[in-house]
Amino acid sequence: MFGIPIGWYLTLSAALFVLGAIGLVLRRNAIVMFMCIEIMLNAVNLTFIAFARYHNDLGGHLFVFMVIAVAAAEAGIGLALIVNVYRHRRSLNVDDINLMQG
Amino acid sequence: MLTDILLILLKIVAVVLLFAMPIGSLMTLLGDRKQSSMIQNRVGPNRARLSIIPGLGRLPLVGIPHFLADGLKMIFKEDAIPDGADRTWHNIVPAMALFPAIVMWAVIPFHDHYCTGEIVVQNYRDICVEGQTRNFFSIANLDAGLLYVFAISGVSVYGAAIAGWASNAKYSLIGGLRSSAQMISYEVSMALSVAGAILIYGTLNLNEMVVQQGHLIGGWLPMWGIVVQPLAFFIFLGAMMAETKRAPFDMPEGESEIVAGYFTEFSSMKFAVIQLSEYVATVFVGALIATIFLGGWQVPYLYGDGFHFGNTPTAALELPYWAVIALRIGAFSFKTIFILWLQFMLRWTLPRFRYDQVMNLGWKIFLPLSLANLVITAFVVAIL
Amino acid sequence: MAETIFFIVFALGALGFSAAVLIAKNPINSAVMLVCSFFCLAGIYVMLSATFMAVIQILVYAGAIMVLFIFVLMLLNIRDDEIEAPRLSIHQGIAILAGTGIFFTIALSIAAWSGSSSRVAHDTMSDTFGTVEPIGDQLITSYVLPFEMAAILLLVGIVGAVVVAKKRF
Amino acid sequence: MGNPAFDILSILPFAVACSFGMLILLLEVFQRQTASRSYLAGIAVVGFLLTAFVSGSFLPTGTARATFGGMAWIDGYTQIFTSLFCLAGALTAMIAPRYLQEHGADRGEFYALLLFSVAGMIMMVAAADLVVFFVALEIMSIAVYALAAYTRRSKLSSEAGFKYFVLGAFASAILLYGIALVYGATGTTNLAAIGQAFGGDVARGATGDAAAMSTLAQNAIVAAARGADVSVAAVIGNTGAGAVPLAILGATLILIAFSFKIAAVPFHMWAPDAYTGAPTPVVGFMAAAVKAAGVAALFRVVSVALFSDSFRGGEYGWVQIFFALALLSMVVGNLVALVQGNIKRMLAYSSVAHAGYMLVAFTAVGFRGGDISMGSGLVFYLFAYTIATIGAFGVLSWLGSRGMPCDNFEDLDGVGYRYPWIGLAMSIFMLSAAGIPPAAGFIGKFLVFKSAVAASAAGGPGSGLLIFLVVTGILVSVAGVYYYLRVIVHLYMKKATREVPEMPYGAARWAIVICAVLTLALGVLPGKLVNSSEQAVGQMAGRADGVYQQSAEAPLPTPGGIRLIR
Repeated sequence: MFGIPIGWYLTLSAALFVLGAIGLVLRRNAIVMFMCIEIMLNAVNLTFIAFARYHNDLGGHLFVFMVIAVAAAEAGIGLALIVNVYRHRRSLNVDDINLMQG
Repeated sequence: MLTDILLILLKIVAVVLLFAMPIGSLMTLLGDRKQSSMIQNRVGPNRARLSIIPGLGRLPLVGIPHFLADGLKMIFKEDAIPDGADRTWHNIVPAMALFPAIVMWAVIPFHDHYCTGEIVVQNYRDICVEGQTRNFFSIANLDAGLLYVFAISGVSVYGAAIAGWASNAKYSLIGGLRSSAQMISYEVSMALSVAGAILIYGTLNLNEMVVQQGHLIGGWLPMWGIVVQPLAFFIFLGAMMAETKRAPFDMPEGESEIVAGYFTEFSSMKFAVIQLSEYVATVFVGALIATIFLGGWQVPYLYGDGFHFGNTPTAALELPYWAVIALRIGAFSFKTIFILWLQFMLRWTLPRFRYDQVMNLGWKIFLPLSLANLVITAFVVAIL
Repeated sequence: MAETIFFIVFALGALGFSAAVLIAKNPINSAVMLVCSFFCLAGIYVMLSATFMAVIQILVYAGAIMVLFIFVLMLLNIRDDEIEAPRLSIHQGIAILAGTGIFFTIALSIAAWSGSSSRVAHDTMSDTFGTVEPIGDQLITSYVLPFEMAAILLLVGIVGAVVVAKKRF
Repeated sequence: MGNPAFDILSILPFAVACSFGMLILLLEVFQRQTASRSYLAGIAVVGFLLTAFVSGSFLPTGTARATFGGMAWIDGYTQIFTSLFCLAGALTAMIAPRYLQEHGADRGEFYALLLFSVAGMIMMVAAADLVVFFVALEIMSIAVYALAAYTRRSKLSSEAGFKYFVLGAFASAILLYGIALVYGATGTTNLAAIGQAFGGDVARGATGDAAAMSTLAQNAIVAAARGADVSVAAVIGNTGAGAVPLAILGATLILIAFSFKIAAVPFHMWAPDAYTGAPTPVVGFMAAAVKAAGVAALFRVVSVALFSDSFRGGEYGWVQIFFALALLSMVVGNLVALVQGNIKRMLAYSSVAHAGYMLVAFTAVGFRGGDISMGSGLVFYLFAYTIATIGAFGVLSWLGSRGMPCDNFEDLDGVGYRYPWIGLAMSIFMLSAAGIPPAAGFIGKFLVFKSAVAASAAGGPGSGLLIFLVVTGILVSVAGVYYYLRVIVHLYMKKATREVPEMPYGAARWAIVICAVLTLALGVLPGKLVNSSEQAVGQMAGRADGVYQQSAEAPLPTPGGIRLIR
């Protein structure tokens, strides 16, 4: 039944993680950048769950549980920060968020 | 393998096409038109006739032909997409609205698992001896059924939100915003209010919940959710009505302010599908409340082999198994329709809330009440 | 065999939708693509017998977090004129090259790990692995400390979000 | 509670800090819109002091124990850092009220967030499991994101919060991926168990080493104690050959994420922007306490989980990583700080440089395996750095007012004569940061460099590099003296160009005075703190050779769930 090697899942999660990181670097829209971070977190969750399955240890699932809670809290604060920046700048483009040099 | 798949398909067809959809669409007629006309002291639909069928040509049939006429009209209307709207999303959105409304039905149990052997009643439960239990009466018997329902109902926000956004119209956008805000707000108290019931029944599996509601407190009072969690029942009913955007919580589609809210710009069958999904969701609310709070398919004192009065091993009034099943499914349907009726009564008697009132009710009344309910329940459960 | 097909479908779905998040011009499209990607991942979780986590994934990620994203996008009402111009392709090239390099680094170490023995899933798994009950049990026994801390975390998140996004004091 | 596994007392500091945070939130609700919130700062200070008191007195000193099923360690290390974080929080709470009033942001949530973030820091340092560590880190970070954007009517503040958030969230994702890979390689997230697995099976590969097997058996006991359904055979089967690359990759990612959090070059790019834009009292808190928490937790993680010979030095050791990070941070931080015109930005780069000095201590500890007491200089350094930094930012926020911030060097002109005591305090902080006696910073730097020299004294390959690191450190800190002295030059040798209004509120002044006095006192009489930091580090719980034995714990009771009917 469980014939798929764990390595496949891990490779998928690595690909997702890198995809998220690339998106974070390439996209300039603050909200889309944040979405890319969510992709990375999901890749991490997949890694945890795959390893939990492999080790037969629920610790991975519980870690994912915490990660999801953290992601929810981060989403709240992050979107609030984005809304706040938008109020000042009228733009979501991070290239416009450059009051400070460097 | 193949028979299993066929069985599941059959169950899906039965639940969706024979139960949810017909009741849902009939409600458009009986609930929204006929019942409202009765409450408002007017005649209501009575002109459409089925004149092509001999013998029925002259009868108004409580307005049922209107329903068919409506359908015909919807199909033949022009499908208008406003200028500047996102065409792709505008076309996809009705499906996005209908999908969760239908998928949610997967975990509703219409009856206990079918028992191929003999049924012995013990401590208010049917116990299947010398046979297997087969899951014939719910599409999927998930362990985390209730969580599944919450998950899907959370997803149902997208239909309304994207519909409002994709229309490129102010009223639609406001409607979409309102609907997503309202649904997020009420999801919290919805889940919290039912947490007390989860504590008491100790399970998230809906069928197991219903089985446990067959217990009789003191030998006579059925341990239905409404009995042990009366406050949660009202909060849950209110939150679910808000979740499905029914009046008096129908801010997202308040016609006196924003025409029809997020589906202002939808017409023809797309409109019909969105409307239908709302009605199916309304029926689902009835089914879910019946399952959690009104004993689901339980008929009081009726167990697998007949009526028992008290915790007795033998039935006081024996019934064949098929009759029990029929009674129970009938009871479940009745309860569902009763809650539906209640929702329509509320809709036509209460005035619509203001938007801030809706939010205040959700966050300042429902949420603390459901929290208090949960805490008290936890204490009581811990003591008992 | 059926499992492999499911895996390929879900994996391609997750990857494709995630890529669509990056490519989509309109943030709302990105958000919906991300939701689809989450659904695919939930499917993969079920394949890894993490049913509870799959449900939580839908419940929290798709049902709450992404709704918040879409809500904010609608609130700010980003229209076409604010959609970003494409970036310099040389940046894209460098980023994609670097990303591919990192990916292969990770993939190589994964390959080294899974290649050394036939790393398939554990075979002595209990039936209830990954369902609600054992996870709930753990949450209120061994993991009660992080569980309580998560409560504080969510409180901090709420307070912080209100403080930052409130229009006036 | 009779059950040692759920020893509520042991997390009392965390609970007290959180309770005071909630208390302040509640009090805030009943405030009139226009009422002054300064007294909430007083409550926050009381909360911090009570937290420190509870941490010091309710737990027997000198003993280390794991609580909550091996999820947290309560030991001297936790206690000493708890007091540091509480001190930082209390000082910030004293500095903040006037600044907040000036900027129309006088709301109690500020103090609540401060308390919550300190609570997070406490658990970060106490964490014995990566789950706890991660959640605590996020409690701290999220509170600080909100604090950084607290004066949200200011464009700078909102941008600072946003940038800090994006990079912080990115670092969290990297950290998590690292943790996930380490979990995959070892099958556990418990720090001590990871350390054992790395020391035994993972590093040695499948050589069939008997010692490795015995550590793995211990590992399994730990896992079983946590209630996991794992057999000894399962754990032994889990790791083994091939896990090494995963473990290295995971550990590297964790170190990178930490470098982000403590703003070490090349992962420092968020720091200058975030420090320039955020409200000045918050910058002090960020630069001092948040960095201290990151460094302290990193030290715990490194010395517990990653301390096996092969991971520390050797083939794939992190010593090289720390060496590079320390060198780059010291050089880049100091050199870039030279050319800054904005004091907050200058201090930001100087904090990058300080991260470099701290990493020198890591390098020394890693180089000379086994002797962890070398890290005690780090604890002293963190104290000195924290107090001086908060004091310096306190002075800046005290001198600035709305629309007329004290951001540039020119804004300090003549302040030394106008406000002699404040000028003196600022000079002391700058001397401490530059590492000039008699300020505390000198002792800190001395201890850190001494440990590096001592580590190299044992000889062996690479000891020359360590000396090179020390020499570079000393050279760049001499260069750094330039920009610290520039502040003093502006304080005393320039004519005042602007009028600084008389300050009505005194707590900030008191906070500055306390910082100055402490800086001097630690510089003159460092003995006590040096002793206690040596003790704290030497007895750090969870280390394989530490006083604490992980396997002594009994399996947890599992209440079978609460059922009414079954």
